[in-house]
Amino acid sequence: MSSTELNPTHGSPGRTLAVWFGLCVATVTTWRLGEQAGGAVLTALLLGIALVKGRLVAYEFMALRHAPLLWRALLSGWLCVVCLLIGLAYWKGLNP
Amino acid sequence: MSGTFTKSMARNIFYGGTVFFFLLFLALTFDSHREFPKRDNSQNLTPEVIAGKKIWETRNCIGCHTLLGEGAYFAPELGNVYTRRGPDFIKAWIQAQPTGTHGRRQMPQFNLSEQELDQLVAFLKYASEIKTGNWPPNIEG
Amino acid sequence: MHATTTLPQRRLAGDLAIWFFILAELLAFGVFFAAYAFARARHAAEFDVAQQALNRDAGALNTLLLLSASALVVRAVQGAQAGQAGQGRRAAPWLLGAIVCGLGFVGVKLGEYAGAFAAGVSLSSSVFHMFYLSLTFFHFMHVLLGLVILAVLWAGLLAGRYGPDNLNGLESGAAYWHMVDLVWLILFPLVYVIH
Amino acid sequence: MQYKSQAVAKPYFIAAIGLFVGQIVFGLIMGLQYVIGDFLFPALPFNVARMVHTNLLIVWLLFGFMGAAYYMVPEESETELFSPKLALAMFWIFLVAGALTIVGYLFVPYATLAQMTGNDILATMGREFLEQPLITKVGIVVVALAFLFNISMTMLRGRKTAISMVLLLGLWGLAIFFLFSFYNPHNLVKDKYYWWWVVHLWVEGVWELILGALLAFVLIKVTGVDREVIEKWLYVIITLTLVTGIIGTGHHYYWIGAPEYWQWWGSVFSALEPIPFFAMTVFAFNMVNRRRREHPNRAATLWALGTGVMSFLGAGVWGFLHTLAPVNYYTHGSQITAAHGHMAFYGAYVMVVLTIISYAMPILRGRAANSNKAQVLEMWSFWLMTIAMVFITLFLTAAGILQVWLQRVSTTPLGFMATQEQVSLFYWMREWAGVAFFIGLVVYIASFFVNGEGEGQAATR
Repeated sequence: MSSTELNPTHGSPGRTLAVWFGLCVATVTTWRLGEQAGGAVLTALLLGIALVKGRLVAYEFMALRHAPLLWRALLSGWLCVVCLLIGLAYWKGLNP
Repeated sequence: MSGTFTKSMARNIFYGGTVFFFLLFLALTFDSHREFPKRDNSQNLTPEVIAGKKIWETRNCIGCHTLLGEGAYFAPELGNVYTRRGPDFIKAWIQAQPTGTHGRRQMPQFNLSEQELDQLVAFLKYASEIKTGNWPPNIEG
Repeated sequence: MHATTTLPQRRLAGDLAIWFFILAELLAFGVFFAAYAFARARHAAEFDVAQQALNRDAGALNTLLLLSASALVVRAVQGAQAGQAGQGRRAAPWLLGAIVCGLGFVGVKLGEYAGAFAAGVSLSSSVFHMFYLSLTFFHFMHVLLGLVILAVLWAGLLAGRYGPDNLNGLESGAAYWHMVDLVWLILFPLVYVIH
Repeated sequence: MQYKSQAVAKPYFIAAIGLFVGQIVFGLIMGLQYVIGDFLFPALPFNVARMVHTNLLIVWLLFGFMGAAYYMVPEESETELFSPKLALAMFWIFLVAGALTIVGYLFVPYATLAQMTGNDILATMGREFLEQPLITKVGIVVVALAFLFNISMTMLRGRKTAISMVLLLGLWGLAIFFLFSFYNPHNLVKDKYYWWWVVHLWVEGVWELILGALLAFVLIKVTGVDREVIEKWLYVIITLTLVTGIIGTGHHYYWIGAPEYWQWWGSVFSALEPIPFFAMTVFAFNMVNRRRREHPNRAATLWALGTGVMSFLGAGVWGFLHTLAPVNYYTHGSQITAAHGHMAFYGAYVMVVLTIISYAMPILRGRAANSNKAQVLEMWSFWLMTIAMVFITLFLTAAGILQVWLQRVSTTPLGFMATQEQVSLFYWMREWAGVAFFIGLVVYIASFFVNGEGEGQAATR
């Protein structure tokens, strides 16, 4: 199976497996971190993990890695703005 | 922008998206119906109030006034007029119209009977007790 | 196939129309997420208490289910792209796997809802619960729609409709499903975890 | 004109313009009553004038939509209309019924009218925009059904294009949601909740499908851009419209006794409602820039572009200004609402009907386009009416901001009437802008009587 040559858009099964595994590890991490008491550092960490996970799904699963710049920017931009807004709101919650 | 862009896909998304969001709207409407009794003051929907609503409608009050903020913006908000003015003032006011003051906005004389006036006031009282999320911001409406 | 591994042609996988739809959905979710976050900032203590009552394990399990479904969808697309024209049906089992994972998500979520409703939680019980139910239910409906789409694609694969020369429908449906996954990846930490 | 039966559109368009004049006359009267309160009282109380003003608007837009459908559907379906006779019969029935209703409003006390027309059997009257007597409402349903039957049969017989499908869907939706006007529960909250299923789901739902279809049709004709291209963008835009607009109904549920979560749902989705309007503007300009031909009817192109811009401003921007619940808490039911209503209706629906009239009327009168002179006059009317409407909106917005400040935000709030006196300067300015609008309308009508022929061919070159 030389699907790498055949499938430039959707990557190889091996790569998909690796991405899936990484996402699962990140999810378990998020889940375990939820047991900790809250706080600015933890919130930033959790948002960071969500950002990385989101980017992985967008680039690898949605195949944006091979998409035109505009669409990569749109999706990355959405992720960044959403995470930034959430972070801002939580920071505001800490310092009312 | 590169990529495929087909009419059939755009059409399917239009129909699918419309059905999807309409179903969501129906689901929220269903939930609203379950919540209405807690907010809509329907326990006070007496025959008098119902008759008052009909008087409200058949005199086209909404053509000048607002009720809970909806209607024309020519005359004061009446959703909270019961709390603002009280029943006696409302009745006296309606009976005294039109004022005939030169240049002032005029309200027609509807020749309502004493009973009809009471019904209308009952309706306005009922409306004032609906839970509106604390709208209007103050008593002036 | 002109594309090579060294210099693949830049291409958006799926129909431009579905991408506009995805963008609109992402905007709606994004605004809702921000609304949640800013509402929480005003009622932080109340949110934290209510959040503790959520089943975080179920949320994590559902994340894993959605991620697995997404990976399986990717495998199905890869299979259809690699197969000879009309031989996409060999990729069908992957999609079936994704559907099973999606149904698992629905099952877990329904269990969560049953518990919440039994405890008397409703959209009007508190600001937090309004957001919890609104966001998860809005997403839940997307999962259901996504499952319908996956089922249609699965039938299409079985009928041999998709192959390297005809991927548009499959890729579009797949992109929609991944969007549902992507949104959950923000929703889960936001509503279940961060406090 | 490719099909003979398209000619039935002509009386519809003429009636639409005639009723439009009536609407504006009553608008001017009301504007004056805002500042000279007893003007024409008691002969014409404000509530009667307003009822005539808004009902005429709805009816003439419906005439415009129907005329547009009778013009477009045969051409799109590539077949004659199923029954031109039925179309003409419905025209006269609708016109006479509409005129009688207006006469009833003007010369019979409303309560008496209600009694005369069966309001005691089924009380539906006296609710904003739905003031029509029961028999008129039934008549509207009958006319709508006959019209939809005629149009649907025509489509079934011929080619089914995306544009005509979207148009038909919009028209069917219009008829179906109108049925909620017959539902008037005693419970005021439910009354208001479903009242919006007519009003909101019309103007921010199914009417926008009609708007999109009309605009797409005219754009295909005047730009020569591929139908395929225009139709798929049409689908994308109306998808965005309904995705945001259906749940966007929630922005009317904030303060009428509905559950409070509507403040969130309504705010989130209606915050996105400007997007489809923006897309429509971009779409219209894009198609005109990519045009493959120079259509001799430049006035129609101007109206089409104007629709894009003004609907975005009126419905999109002015809607967004007060759609978020925390803002709406203060602006609800103030002159801000009136400002938005005026520009949104003009920008979206008035202008799109004038677009299709501008495109179709010369053809119905036997020429591709009007003479240069007539077109110049028409374009003058475009600018006069549009700029006047911008000023009406700006003055009402100023009045609204001041009203909200004095009456609702201030720590020592003024009463309603005291506030009205404080803002009367803006009402005067609005009235003068209204006069300018009326002059624009007169110029518009004059453009139909300027020697339209003769130079018609010259303009093609």
